[in-house]
Amino acid sequence: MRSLVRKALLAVGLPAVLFAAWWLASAGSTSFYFPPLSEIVAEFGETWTAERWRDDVLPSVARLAAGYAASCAAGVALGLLIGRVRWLFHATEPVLEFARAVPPPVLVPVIMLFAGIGDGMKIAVIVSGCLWPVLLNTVAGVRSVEPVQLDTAAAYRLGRARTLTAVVLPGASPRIVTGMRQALAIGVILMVVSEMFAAQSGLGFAIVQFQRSYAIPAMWSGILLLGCLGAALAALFSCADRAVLHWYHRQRTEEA
Amino acid sequence: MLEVAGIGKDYRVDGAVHTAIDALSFHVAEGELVCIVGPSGCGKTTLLRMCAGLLAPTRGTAAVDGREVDGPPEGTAVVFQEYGRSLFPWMRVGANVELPLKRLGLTRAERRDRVAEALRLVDLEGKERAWPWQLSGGMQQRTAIARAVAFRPRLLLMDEPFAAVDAQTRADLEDLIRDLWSRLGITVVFITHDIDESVYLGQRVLVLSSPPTTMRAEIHIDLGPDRDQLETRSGPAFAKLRGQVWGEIQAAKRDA
Amino acid sequence: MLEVAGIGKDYRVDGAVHTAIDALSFHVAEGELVCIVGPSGCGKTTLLRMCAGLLAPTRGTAAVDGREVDGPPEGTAVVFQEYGRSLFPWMRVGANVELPLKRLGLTRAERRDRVAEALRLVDLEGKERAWPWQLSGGMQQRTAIARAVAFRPRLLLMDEPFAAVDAQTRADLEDLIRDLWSRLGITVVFITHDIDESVYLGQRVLVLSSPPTTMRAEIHIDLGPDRDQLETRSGPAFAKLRGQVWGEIQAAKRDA
Amino acid sequence: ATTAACGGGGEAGDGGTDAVSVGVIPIVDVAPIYLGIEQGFFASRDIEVELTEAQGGAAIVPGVAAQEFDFGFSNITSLLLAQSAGLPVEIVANGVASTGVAGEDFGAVMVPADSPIQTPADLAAATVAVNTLNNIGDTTIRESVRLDDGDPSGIGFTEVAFPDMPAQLSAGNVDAAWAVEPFKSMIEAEGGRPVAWNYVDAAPDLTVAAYFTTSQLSQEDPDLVRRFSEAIAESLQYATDNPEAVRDILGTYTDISPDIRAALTLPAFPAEVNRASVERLAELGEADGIFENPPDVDALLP
Amino acid sequence: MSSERFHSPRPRSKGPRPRPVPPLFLGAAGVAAALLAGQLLPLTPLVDPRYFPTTGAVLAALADDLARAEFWRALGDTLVAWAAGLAIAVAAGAALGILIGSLPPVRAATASTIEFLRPIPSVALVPLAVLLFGTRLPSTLLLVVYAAFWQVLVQVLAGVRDVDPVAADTAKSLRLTPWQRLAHLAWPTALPYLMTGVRLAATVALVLAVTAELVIGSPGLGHEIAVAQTSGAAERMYALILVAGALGVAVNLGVRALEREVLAWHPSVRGEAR
Ligand SMILES: Nc1ncnc2c1ncn2[C@@H]1O[C@H](COP(=O)(O)OP(=O)(O)OP(=O)(O)O)[C@@H](O)[C@H]1O
Ligand SMILES: Nc1ncnc2c1ncn2[C@@H]1O[C@H](COP(=O)(O)OP(=O)(O)OP(=O)(O)O)[C@@H](O)[C@H]1O
Ligand SMILES: [Mg+2]
Ligand SMILES: [Mg+2]
Repeated sequence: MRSLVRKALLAVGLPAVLFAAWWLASAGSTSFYFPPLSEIVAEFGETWTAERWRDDVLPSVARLAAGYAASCAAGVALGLLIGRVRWLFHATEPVLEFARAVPPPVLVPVIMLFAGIGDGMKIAVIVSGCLWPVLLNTVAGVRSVEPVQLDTAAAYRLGRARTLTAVVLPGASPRIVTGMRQALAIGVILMVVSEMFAAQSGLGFAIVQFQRSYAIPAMWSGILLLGCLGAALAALFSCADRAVLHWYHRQRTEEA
Repeated sequence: MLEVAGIGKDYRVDGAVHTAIDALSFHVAEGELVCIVGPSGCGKTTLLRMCAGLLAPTRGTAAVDGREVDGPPEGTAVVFQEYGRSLFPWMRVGANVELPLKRLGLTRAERRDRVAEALRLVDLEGKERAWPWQLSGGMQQRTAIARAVAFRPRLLLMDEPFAAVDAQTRADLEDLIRDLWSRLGITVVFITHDIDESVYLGQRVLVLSSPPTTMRAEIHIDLGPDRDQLETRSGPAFAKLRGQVWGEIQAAKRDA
Repeated sequence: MLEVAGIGKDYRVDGAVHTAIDALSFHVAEGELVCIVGPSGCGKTTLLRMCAGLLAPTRGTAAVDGREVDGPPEGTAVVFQEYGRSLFPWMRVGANVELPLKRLGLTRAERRDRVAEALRLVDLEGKERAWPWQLSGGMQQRTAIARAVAFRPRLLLMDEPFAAVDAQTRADLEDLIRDLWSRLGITVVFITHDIDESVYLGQRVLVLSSPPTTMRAEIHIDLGPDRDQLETRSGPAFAKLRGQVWGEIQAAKRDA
Repeated sequence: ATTAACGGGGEAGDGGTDAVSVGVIPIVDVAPIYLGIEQGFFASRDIEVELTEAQGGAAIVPGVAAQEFDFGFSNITSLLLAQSAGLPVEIVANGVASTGVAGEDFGAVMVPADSPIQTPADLAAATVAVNTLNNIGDTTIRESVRLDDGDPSGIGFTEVAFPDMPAQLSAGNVDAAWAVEPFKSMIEAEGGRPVAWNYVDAAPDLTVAAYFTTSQLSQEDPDLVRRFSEAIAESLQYATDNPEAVRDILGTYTDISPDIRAALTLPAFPAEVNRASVERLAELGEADGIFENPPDVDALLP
Repeated sequence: MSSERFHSPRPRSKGPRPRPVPPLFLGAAGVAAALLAGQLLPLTPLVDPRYFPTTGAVLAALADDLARAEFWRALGDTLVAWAAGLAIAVAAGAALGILIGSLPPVRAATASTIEFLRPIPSVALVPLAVLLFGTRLPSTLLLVVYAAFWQVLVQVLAGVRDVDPVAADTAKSLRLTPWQRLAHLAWPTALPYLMTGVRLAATVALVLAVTAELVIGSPGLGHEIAVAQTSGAAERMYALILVAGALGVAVNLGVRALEREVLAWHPSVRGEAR
């Protein structure tokens, strides 16, 4: 109980301080692009109405969820394959590195050629960014699994599938989870980016619209919302992380 | 059963070639219990890993049942010197012991029985639900032994398996291994640095030289099939054999 | 020097409380060499970690030089049971041994000399540039010992430090420790499961009971300061003490 | 001979040349300023122009607001939006205008050859690509549909960047696309056809875009602003008189291929802002509810 | 550990085992396959060569570009923005990551703030960047650093957490100074994570450098891409993307070489070295 309270205090402490600092620093600001925080907060309530949540925020989050889930699944699957099969690793590396370096603003039109302009495209854009941290971390994790554990699996002839699921996957899981944590924030960013193209609604679309129509306080409120969304998702993620990797974390926090 | 012919291993160390094992040839018959002793760093672990199909020899071959070893042979169990690292930290003790059984086509109940029995044999009754890192060093080592025992291998390769347990437990485990061996007719290759142990356990003791390693001596232990911790060890035959092995090891170290 | 008073440790295991050590009290005088033996899993490592200030006791205290231990006391060196994991894999053997010397204000040359000497003492001359994973198990353990030796601690805590080396090397290392101890006047607490070793090395042997652990016996080893692997071990006094310790351990296990 | 004053800010150098930075979008519309620089219309007024090519208003308007740019190029609706949101911007010179002739304008709503859409009214239930939502494209298209007795409320506007329109149109992801040159020509080259001339429909001789600055600069340095306006006006006149020069200069700052350059429809470059058309755009925008507060056209216009 | 590990049981073969194909060759084969797919795909009805030109057409456009001085200047500008941004992001991310990661209270106190700031897209910051730094290099740098920094930070934070408990105890018992513990324990443990972070950040920095140039119009490859895009010059646009991609590949080669150097001890590298 005490520790829960402590955790909560720690979680809100710094944001509260920063928020207060921002509030004070921006109070009375006349800069068009840096309005007072009080104005942004007032705008927040007005902007993000129930209607907006239904029409913009939730569909965006749904796309984010779909794209994120797809990236994690694909990243882990590909990563296991590439990490275990050495020739495949060498053969695919340059091509993947190439694909990684293509910026979304030029990638999206290409994706639109293949995936149209609907939700499929937006999910594809999210995947195009979220995939990499998961993939890279999975490959790195697979390749750094404790050699004695691999030897154990080999000695008992666990077989490919079981070695993969019972040894390699859990062995690499701390890295995989790191990749997924990375991907979470990138997913939010790409959710916004995807809605800069061929969109009619969505959280990112709304923010871009505010920016274009010079509704600057509303734009800031959107950025705040993105931050809150990211922090909320990260909190959820941490819970999942603690549950899945409890053997990993407990070993490390037990007595320290 | 196990036929080692002119086997040797060179490691590349910073560009230079380090000959760990020069050439070794020996034969272990079906149902035999052979102990291997030798100075620290002479290549016992290397040899074991080559026999287990985990390491490719630089020259020569190991063959199990007449088939050259190029991967872990079926029905082999290995207890690694690095017992701590060979346990999977994401599995509880019970699951660690059970894992190799999963591909044997046993029912869940059979597996559970085997696990419980193996843990009982190594005096870890009721520790199924503990995590490996909640165990003491000796308990971890016994878990690794339990895993091999539960597997009921045809060929059991053990690398200093009792190094981390107290004297009394060690004696118990020695008797356990001899019992399993004589009851189930398995073939055992047992690496140890405890001379008394090698004499007490083995039908034959192979003494390795310092690197570049060759076979220094092969000592037949004619103590008969029935051995007893008190009687056998206190007999004059035991003392003589013990002295013989000790002499060889000292000579091996001196020659280095 | 080291004063342990009513120390005890409870571990929380899946919500339940597991009393590893009930209560232990003993004193180790300055310049004394004390061996601790006890059944596997009785809490030797736990005790050592509490004395080293790495683990907070649940009750009671350990004090070094009259100061209660709440972190590793200055001038202490620990050789861990998990020798393999206590070496830093990113440092070569030489760097691993040198690391603790870096804060002692020695010149580079002095450090190099100490490292070379320590490695020579454990028979690892010329292995400075090897990586830990290029060493055999016994060599890794000797590296960990060399690190402690090079540090020249006032208090040396060793947890089964010779478990992975062959008999001859073990004898040499025993003599090395006795030599360092008598020459430098350091205080040594030595955990072992080898009864002969405990009698040969120690001035006193503490025998622990099975968990919940208490002190089972405290045996004074009146073999005099000069000991010899052949003579001392073959004498009748040694055999008597040996039998005494053995009896206590057996009793400890039986009572469990 | 010119002595370059240090950039950023455009303070008048004493008796020297004013360095002026202008944020533009590298498209057909800004050809006159490139021509004007080439012809020395700015140099002769002691202005040295440095052009920065940005992708759109996201960078240009804040750039001007921060006085990183002295002048910027933007479409009228965007400027109305900025003005209504309280950003002190002022138009200083005309930029580009519709030719005012249906069938010969530089922007139109295009459909593929086999599209069932024949008239603007048919767009009422269609998906129409515009480069930016709630901007000049959709407000004028709605007007086209209204004029053709259609109901614009059912149009599904979708944001697609101009360069992606040909591909999206041919892929069938949108039913129609509001394209400007050179993309209009590209669609035509593939057999697409225009169905609505939204600029023409919105107002006669619609002013589409203009050069603007901040009120602050126009108050602090009215002389510079005046000289800049004159230079632009002269450049626009030159562009109007020399369409071939316009097509040529496109080759220097764009990658438009020579055959498209030769074929594309040039916009009109009148020297003056058509005030009535700006007011019309403001009305259209207000009707569509894109402004938070009604824009003040008087404050915006010079 | 094992140098030449047997993988799974292979069918037995007498005679020498086949020599492994060199990695470079495999990589080249992969690239060739991708280029070939790029050549063939537009010839199928799946995509229209006008919008997705064939490899041949793109390479021809690329050859044109390579002959132009402006192209090289643009490339140089992009590389400067990229390298400077990446250097700042990696240095700051690694330093802060190690610091925050090794101080549990600081870690707990900053976690929510980090998670709040991370998902804010760099592109949403464009107007602010322009406002603060104009359209020149610092603006691009701000966006690049903002995006790349988090990638490094998150990796390093996870890396520091990965410290082996026994190694941590060892360091404690040796009474290493806080600085030594950072340098000899936290840093090496986090290094494999950091390398992945660098690889992620390197491409993110490149992507952002190009994107920022594209949107803001500061000179560089991105600006060239924007010009090609707004002119409908698909071949040239893809040629420039090819260049960006090739930069990514080159960056990766560099990071791999660095990895082989600094991670020589790590299982992922040491297994390969031999
Ligand atoms: N991966 C490796 N790279 C280079 N050298 C190695 C490697 N593994 C082992 N060696 C060397 O090979 C020799 C034999 O090692 P091995 O582990 O087989 O010894 P061992 O007989 O098991 O010793 P111990 O009893 O100490 O465990 C040693 O000198 C060691 O340094
Ligand atoms: N982190 C932990 N969590 C829960 N229980 C633990 C933990 N560490 C140790 N134990 C338990 O405490 C007891 C004592 O463990 P300890 O490692 O001290 O034994 P030990 O005397 O060193 O044994 P060994 O000779 O086998 O190394 C054991 O029963 C063990 O299961
Ligand atoms: Mg070994
Ligand atoms: Mg222990």
